[in-house]
Amino acid sequence: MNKAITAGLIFLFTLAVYQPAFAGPAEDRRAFVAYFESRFPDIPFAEYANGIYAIDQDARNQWIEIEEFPPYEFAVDQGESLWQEKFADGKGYSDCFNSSKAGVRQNYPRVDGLSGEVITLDMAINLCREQHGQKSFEFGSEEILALSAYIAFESRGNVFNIIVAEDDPQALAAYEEGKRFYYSKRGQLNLSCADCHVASAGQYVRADRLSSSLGHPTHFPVYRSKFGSMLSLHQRVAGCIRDVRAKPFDLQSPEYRNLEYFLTYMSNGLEANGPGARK
Amino acid sequence: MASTIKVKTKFLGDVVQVKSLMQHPMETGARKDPDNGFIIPAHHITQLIFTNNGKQVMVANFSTAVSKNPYFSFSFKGAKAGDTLIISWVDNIGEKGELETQLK
Amino acid sequence: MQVTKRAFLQAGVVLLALAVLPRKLLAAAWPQKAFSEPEMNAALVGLFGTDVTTISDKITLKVPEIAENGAVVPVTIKTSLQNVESISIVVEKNPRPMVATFEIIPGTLADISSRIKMAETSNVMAVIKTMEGIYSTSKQVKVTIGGCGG
Amino acid sequence: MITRLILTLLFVSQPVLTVSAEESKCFPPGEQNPASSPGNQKQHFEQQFSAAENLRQAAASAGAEWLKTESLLISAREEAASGNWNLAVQSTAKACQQAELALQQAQYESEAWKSRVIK
Repeated sequence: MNKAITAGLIFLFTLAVYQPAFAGPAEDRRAFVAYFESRFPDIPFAEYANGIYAIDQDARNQWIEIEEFPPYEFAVDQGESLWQEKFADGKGYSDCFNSSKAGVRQNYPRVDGLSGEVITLDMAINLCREQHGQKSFEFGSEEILALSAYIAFESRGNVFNIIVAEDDPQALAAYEEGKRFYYSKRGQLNLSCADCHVASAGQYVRADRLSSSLGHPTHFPVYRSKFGSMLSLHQRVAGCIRDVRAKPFDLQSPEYRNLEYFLTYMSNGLEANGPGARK
Repeated sequence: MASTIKVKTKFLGDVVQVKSLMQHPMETGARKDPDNGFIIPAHHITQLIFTNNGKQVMVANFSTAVSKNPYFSFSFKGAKAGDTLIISWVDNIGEKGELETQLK
Repeated sequence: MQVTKRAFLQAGVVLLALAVLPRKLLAAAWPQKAFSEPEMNAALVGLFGTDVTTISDKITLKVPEIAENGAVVPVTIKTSLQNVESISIVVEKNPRPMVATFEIIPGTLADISSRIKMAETSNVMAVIKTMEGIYSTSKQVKVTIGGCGG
Repeated sequence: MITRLILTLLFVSQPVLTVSAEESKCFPPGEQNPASSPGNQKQHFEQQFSAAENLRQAAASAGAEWLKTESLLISAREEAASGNWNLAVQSTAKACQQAELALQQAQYESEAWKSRVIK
């Protein structure tokens, strides 16, 4: 065989097997949902918003008992009174969130048109405070958890509608970063988010069953019985990162915000059902 | 100041169902402070009392083994809409919480 | 007669209640001894004067098979036994087994729910004191060491 | 029942992270303690420590630092301060190895993640 033919064959072969690593977000999401639907054919799509309780019946029964009177109601109450406080300039949170608390949760995170940064709900709360001359809250503080719990509660039933505009390079870049983070193995245990929450969803890790990533962000913040307090999505992710024995990032770091953007986009179409109660 | 007690009541025929949630750490006295390693002293509700129109309808005695932010529900007969239900707790260091509500 | 005596006591409590309401708590003393005993039989003796209970199928004890979290185990106890005076929750292997005891006042249903802490896998015992005797039923609840919280 | 509690997690096949002795930028712990003089021990430790710290920082900027690397280095510093050179050197070597593996992991993952995307 002469060299020209060989080169030609290699070229054709490359064309045939080469698939761009970049699939569009909409295509990603269809594949993501389809994976879980074929893996758990008995679970209706809407149920994924309930996390592990969509999969584990004994745990679900206990969760239903907790939901009889969930401890996060104290946080919702506290959040409501914080929401009603007026800032020094006479404005309040409702001035930042288009006068309405309802219809907020399901639109976060979003990408800021100017900075190109992913803005999460927790961040938006602080940006609102700063705009009106207030000191921002520490991420993970009782106040910001209470406010986000209240906003989530008031947004219940609205359907997640995260926008990754295919003609917005900044949004696409943030989405891709989140996707890369999600699928990359990390830490001493060399595990990716997907290793546990896609490939092994529903399986046991010691005594715990792994939740499915479809629906992960819908119910945050949550009241964690383990800590007896509210917990943000980023605090939960930091827990996972620690569990694979990697050094966690700061709450609201670009890494976690991009991840939240990707993950929440994957859960588009599910109801916002926070705050939640978890073990 | 928000109350440390939340309550939900519901009539089921002549029975009223009372569900209550208290905000309380329920420290066992055996737990160490993760920051400094010192034992956190026991701090828990000892009694939770429900009084409907001046009549006691439930006395609950708690040890430290009732979960943090305790939940308790029970039902009683003989009440009518508009009755005044008082829920009060006292803990082992003398702190108190109380909530008054109208049955509906 | 027991019933008369009870009714009389009840009337007394109401009178007292009217006298000191609304701020004072008027219940019987918190059963400190029963709550501090490290051993189940002693805890039962501390509360009832005896550790002998009659196993009854008229008690419904609803607990999970495997606790999601030993710090928050939902428990529901109800009974069709008559003349119930109290309902108690006892966790055999807790450092102090007596968890809670509820006084069932006439008019109040013998049907309660709460959430309790369990130190390890153990039998959970529902103890019902009636005018006739002391009855119980038990179920095992497994408490596991978690993995990563799901 | 017991089988339900047994670890049933089945992970997809994983690359084995290794760095060969020739490629390693870490000082092997065995060669670190000639014990000729206290001054020498300190000097060797400092060299080893800064190699480890540089690698840790490189792993951190790749977003790939492992959980305990930094605390291993902190305890190495403490051991060195109290003159426990052997322990100091061992901790540093462990930290250095972790940082190197973390970097290798990050490098491998820069392409490998793409193959895991659900399609």
